[in-house]
Amino acid sequence: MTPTTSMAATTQLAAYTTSTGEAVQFWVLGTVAVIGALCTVFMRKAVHSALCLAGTMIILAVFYLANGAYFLGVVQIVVYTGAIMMLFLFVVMLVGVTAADSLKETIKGQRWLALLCGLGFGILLFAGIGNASLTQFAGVGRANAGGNVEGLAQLLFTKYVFAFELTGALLITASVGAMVLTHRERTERAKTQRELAEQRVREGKHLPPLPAPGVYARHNAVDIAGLLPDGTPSELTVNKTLRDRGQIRDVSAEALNDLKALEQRSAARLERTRSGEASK
Amino acid sequence: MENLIALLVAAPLLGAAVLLCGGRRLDAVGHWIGTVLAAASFVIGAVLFADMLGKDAEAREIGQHLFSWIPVEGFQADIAFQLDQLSMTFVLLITGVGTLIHLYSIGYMEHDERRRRFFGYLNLFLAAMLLLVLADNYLLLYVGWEGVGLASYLLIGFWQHKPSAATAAKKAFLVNRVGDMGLSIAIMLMFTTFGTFAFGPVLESAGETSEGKLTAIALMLLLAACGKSAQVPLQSWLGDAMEGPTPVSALIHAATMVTAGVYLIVRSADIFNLAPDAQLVTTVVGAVTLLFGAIVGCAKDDIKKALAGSTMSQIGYMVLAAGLGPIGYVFAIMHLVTHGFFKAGLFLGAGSVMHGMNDEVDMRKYGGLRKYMPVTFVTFGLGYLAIIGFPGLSGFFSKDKIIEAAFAKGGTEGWILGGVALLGAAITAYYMTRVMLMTFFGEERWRNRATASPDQPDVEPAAEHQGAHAEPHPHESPRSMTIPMIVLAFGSVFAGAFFGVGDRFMHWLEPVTGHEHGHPPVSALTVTLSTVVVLVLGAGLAYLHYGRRPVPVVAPRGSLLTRAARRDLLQDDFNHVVLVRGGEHLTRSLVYVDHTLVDGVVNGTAASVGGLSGRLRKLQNGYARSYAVSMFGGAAVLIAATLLMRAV
Amino acid sequence: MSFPLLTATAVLPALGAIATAAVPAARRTAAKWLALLVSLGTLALAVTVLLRFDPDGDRYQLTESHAWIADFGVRYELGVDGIAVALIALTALLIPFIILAGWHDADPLETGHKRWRPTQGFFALILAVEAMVIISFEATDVFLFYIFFEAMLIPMYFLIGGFGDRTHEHGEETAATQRSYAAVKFLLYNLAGGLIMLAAVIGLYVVAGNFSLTEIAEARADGSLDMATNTERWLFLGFFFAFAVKAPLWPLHTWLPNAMGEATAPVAVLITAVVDKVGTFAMLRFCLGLFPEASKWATPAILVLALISILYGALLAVGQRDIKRLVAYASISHFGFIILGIFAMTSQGQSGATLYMVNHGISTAALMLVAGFLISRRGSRLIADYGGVQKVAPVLAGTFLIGGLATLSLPGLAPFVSEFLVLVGTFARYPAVGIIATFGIVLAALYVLVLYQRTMTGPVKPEVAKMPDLRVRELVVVTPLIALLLLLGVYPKPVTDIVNPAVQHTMSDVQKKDPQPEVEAAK
Amino acid sequence: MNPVNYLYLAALLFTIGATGVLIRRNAIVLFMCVELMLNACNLALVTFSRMHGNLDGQIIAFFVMVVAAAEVVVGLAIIVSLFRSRHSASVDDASLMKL
Repeated sequence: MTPTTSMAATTQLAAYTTSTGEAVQFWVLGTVAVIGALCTVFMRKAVHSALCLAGTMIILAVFYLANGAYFLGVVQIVVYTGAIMMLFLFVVMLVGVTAADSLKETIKGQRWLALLCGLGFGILLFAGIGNASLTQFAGVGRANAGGNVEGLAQLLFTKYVFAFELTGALLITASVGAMVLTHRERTERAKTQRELAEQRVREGKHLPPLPAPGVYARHNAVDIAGLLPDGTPSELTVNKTLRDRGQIRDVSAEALNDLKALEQRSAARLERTRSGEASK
Repeated sequence: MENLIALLVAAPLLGAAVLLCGGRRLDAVGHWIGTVLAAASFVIGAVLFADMLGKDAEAREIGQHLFSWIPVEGFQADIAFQLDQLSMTFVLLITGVGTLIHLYSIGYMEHDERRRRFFGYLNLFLAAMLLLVLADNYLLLYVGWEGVGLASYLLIGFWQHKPSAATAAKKAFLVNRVGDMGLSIAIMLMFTTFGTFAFGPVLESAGETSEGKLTAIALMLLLAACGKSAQVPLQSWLGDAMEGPTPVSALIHAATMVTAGVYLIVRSADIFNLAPDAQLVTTVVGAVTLLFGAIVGCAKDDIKKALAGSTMSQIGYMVLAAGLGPIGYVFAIMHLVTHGFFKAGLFLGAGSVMHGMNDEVDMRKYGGLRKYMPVTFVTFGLGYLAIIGFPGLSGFFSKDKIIEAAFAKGGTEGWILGGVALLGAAITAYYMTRVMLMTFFGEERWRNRATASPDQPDVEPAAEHQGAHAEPHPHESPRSMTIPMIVLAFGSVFAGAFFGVGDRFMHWLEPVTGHEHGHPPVSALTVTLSTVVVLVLGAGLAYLHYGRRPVPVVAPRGSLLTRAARRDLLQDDFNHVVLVRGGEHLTRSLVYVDHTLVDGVVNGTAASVGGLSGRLRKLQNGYARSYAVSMFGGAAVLIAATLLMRAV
Repeated sequence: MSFPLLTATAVLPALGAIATAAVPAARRTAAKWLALLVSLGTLALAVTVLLRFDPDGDRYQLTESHAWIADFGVRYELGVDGIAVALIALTALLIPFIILAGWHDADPLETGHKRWRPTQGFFALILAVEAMVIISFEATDVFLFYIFFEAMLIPMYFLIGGFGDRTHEHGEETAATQRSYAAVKFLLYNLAGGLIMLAAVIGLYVVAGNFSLTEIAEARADGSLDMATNTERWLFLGFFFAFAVKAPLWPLHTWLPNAMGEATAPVAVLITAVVDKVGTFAMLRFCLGLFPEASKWATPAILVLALISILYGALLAVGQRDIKRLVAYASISHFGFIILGIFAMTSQGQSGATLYMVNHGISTAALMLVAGFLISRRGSRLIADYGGVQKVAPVLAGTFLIGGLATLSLPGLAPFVSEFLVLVGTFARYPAVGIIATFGIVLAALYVLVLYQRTMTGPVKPEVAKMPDLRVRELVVVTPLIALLLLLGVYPKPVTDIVNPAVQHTMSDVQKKDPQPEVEAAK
Repeated sequence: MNPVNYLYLAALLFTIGATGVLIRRNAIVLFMCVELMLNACNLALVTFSRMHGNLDGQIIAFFVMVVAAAEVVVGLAIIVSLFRSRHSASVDDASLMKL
């Protein structure tokens, strides 16, 4: 939006009630935000939750802007939906996109307690806000007079400078901590191929290398277990990560069905040719 | 002169300290140190006595204040001595007899490897006893009182390897403690009544308080006296006390310590005089014990126990006399002194006999010893005559006076008491004659038999050197033993006459105790004559029983009374059943209560707490989410609370 | 400001404890000597306190006062009156003997499976206890007192739970379990008392606004601070409960027999002769000093409890089969006497009680330490395992007997003076109570003589036939104690002179006058 | 419209997020819900700043974001290592805290 309109918006915001435009915006986007939040909670797959959350955040960013917090609005979009949600998605990929955890509750009574608490909490909050005498709205117009970013900077580097520095330190520490947590120290050097072979011999199982995935040209995807001679699938042929995620597609039965269908078709064709000869 | 009084106590105390701390290096000379110091104490006593005789009757009381003992607000106890005629009498008796018995013990304990300690204990006893009679206030007297108790405990249990001795010692101390309780309560009463417990102030201002209080004090003092002087009902320890070496029996349980009760009563005369009820009780106690002891004495076959019974009954005489008030005090003390002589002599004689008979104490296994140990026989015989009150000997004078005084009490009680005293005289004559005959006359029942009798498994170490299990060879004791016996025999013959003729003793003691002549309903002569008659009767009866017919070596079953008397008239059985058994049950049940109830409550609490926490632990299921629920709920509650706050 | 003598007296052992603990494990003996020297130094300081103290001077002397926690008016306030001086002297006197008596108690076990016995720790803990006891005798600030009153439990806990007798009739494992049971019991009992007291301390602060004993007492005296009757009573009960557990008073006593039974003899002495004295001392200084009215209100009940303690403890002592537990129950009986004297509210009673604390410390030390030597020789605490000891070890038996006679308060020995004072003081105000208490002396004779007879006399048991007599070290421990018992028995004036004025102050705290004799006898 | 509605919205979102935290087992989703709660707070803060007419509220919100970022970084790292060790992202599997 252009500076002029923004200035106009600020002047408006100083008012006691808001413009109808903002009202409309609030009701529409607010609804969406709530729905997004609910989806975040109730989607079975983490990816979906993440996407819904991202949506909610973007809406919140808009609300920030509407409340005259331009800087925060931008930061919300850039940092949250940009950086943090991406981080989430990375992890989700790592842990498994399709890995859907069942919503079936294991702890006895947990869900009811949770809903009860949530309900009560919400009601209480609403009651609290209702009780609070929040008639007076100064509006951030005067505060933003020198520009919102400048105003924030003003405070940030004077009043809150220590807190600011501390958060900086916090961030550094956090990132270092994250590295420490995720970094795995390789204690011994990587085994050479010879050593691996000798180990296999010593262990005595899988003397040959693990079987390659896929037995039919149609199914050579990494997530399809190869079939053993008797037609049973061998999970060994699937990448370990996929196995851990439980993302294995079993096609053994499918293959047999294809075979059966093929035979039927050939049998039918023979039938037709035979009948054709007979009609001659 | 005053400063010598402390030395009187200090000498034997020093001896005790040296001998007990000195260690084995003193074993060689220990007994001499003890004897010399005892003698030194006697000499000092004699010097003081001479000095006292030099003054006129009223000025004879002297005192010495050493230092303030327990100075506390409103409570003043001093270490201070008072020496008047009464104390002096005791000092001479104690140190005199004491020295003799030290001398005797040198021979008697010759073969005991712990002789040094024995003399240490003897000196300790002397010191405590002197402290008792020299103290100028009741609290210090209490110290001496318990001190002699300790000494007698140590000496009774001297042969501690004999369980019987250890038990007897413990019993003596405990029974005495009961008496001591009386003494301490009496002292407390004095403190609350008079604000002090020094003899002077208390006795002077005795008249200013109510008779009830005085009676209470007097009865408490009497209780103490009963404990120390083995009067009914606290007499049971004296018989067992004979477990101690014989010199101990002679010194402590015949001559000196057991008479402390009499001293206490006479010393507190002013209180008793104002408490007639207490006096009556005292006389009754005396009379009862007098008969009790005499009866017990008749039945015992153990020579020392027989003598113990007689001691009991003689002290009964003294207490009776003391209970009679001013008409009796002097005679109580006089009998006490004479009794000190002849009873000590008798015990030493008995000891000498045992010494010669491999420590056999059963008179039924004696007999005809007079020609084997003549000196013992003569001295013992003189003591015998003295104690039965043979006219002219010391026992005669003192006992006769007491009987007179008893009659002089007047009224029916006068008659009763007098009668009891006479009866006692008769019984005394009976059992003493019995002892005499069984021991020194009749056929020699100790021939052709070993002495180690089953009821006396372990014999005194003093005898171990001579073949304890062979037939005994009765022999006269060494000179160190006979000399004291001879001296005491002299005392028991002449002391009475010396005191009695011209009422010398009475005039000597009067300033302290006061004296008034009683007026017996019958003439003194009648009393005397009847006394002589009853003693002849008693002695004659005994001669019929034990002189004419032979004495069986094994005691016959005897009549009910005899059997009861052998068992100290069932007093011990009573104690055993009521006190010992009851006490055991009480303590055992209390231990149980302490363990189950008192402790159980505590442990129960602990257990319940443990169980509760065990249940609560299940809330900690380890699921982060359920913790989160509680957090969330908590937050909700907080909000509710704040809202309510604002609402209110 | 002059040299802080009181602080020094408390700090020296504390530093000594640290130093002792720091001695390397190899230099065991060095640690022992260090601890001994420190305790002797403390004794020297305590004697200096004794000399610098002027009995007829102010009530609290050698005072030190520094702001500590200004917000709550907590001050570091020290000061001693006669009673405190006497008890400090007692503590400083006993500790060297305790250390010397326990010289080998913490050596590594050469028998059985090796259990690590931190010798240094043992002696360091003893010194730590000494420091805390001394400072709680000195503290005139309630909060300061409370802290050390509680902190004392920590080293005591380890002393009880960590170091038992070398040999135990039931073997090492049972011994360990019983020890830890006793230690935990001790800790829980005293913690419970302490927590209730903490509540009372806070309540006191809420009411009075500061913790200074002197200030509160003055404020109460001049009426500027008046508590509601109920408040005062509750606070009093809070304080008294803690002290009654420590003392210990029936029915809060059951921790003592376990603790004394399982701990080594020196530690048992430390418990009963030193640490428990803090309880009775605190009754005098805090209960009577801060809540005089409530004290008077509670007196009847407390007297009854004290009576029960006297007779009950004595009777149970008779019933014991274990030497140490017997001494423990005897101590319970004696603490009954002390409390009786304190709450009789007479000069004689309270002087007697204070004197009793000192004498009981010495006599119990003598008896218990000799008992410990005896036990260490035979390796059993059961009375039945002994017999005829006096034949083989006469000196041991003799000292044991003297200790026993002191315990039954034989005249001529120190405890008699105090016991009689207590009895007289009680009798003067409550004759019935006095008479009942007198039965205690008979029972005392009973349990002491029974113990002596069963252990020392009679035929010699084969197990004790080879028993050696007291060694030099043991004689060095016992002889001075016995000498002291005799000395104080004949000439207690030095102690009474110090104690009397302080007692008069306490009497004025509770505004009680001695009952006057009905007849003013001619002095 | 009264801007207070923003606060109601924030409260609603916060509650939803909290409930999510309680219901979901997947650590990642859990985290997302936490983020949702934080955002709700931010919204409230921004509204407050508008209410009071100064920027302090926004500053706080800013700090919240920073802290949230840090928290997410660490938290996700934890999740990853957790997944490595137990091949599952369920918080219930990490229940060794019991007893």
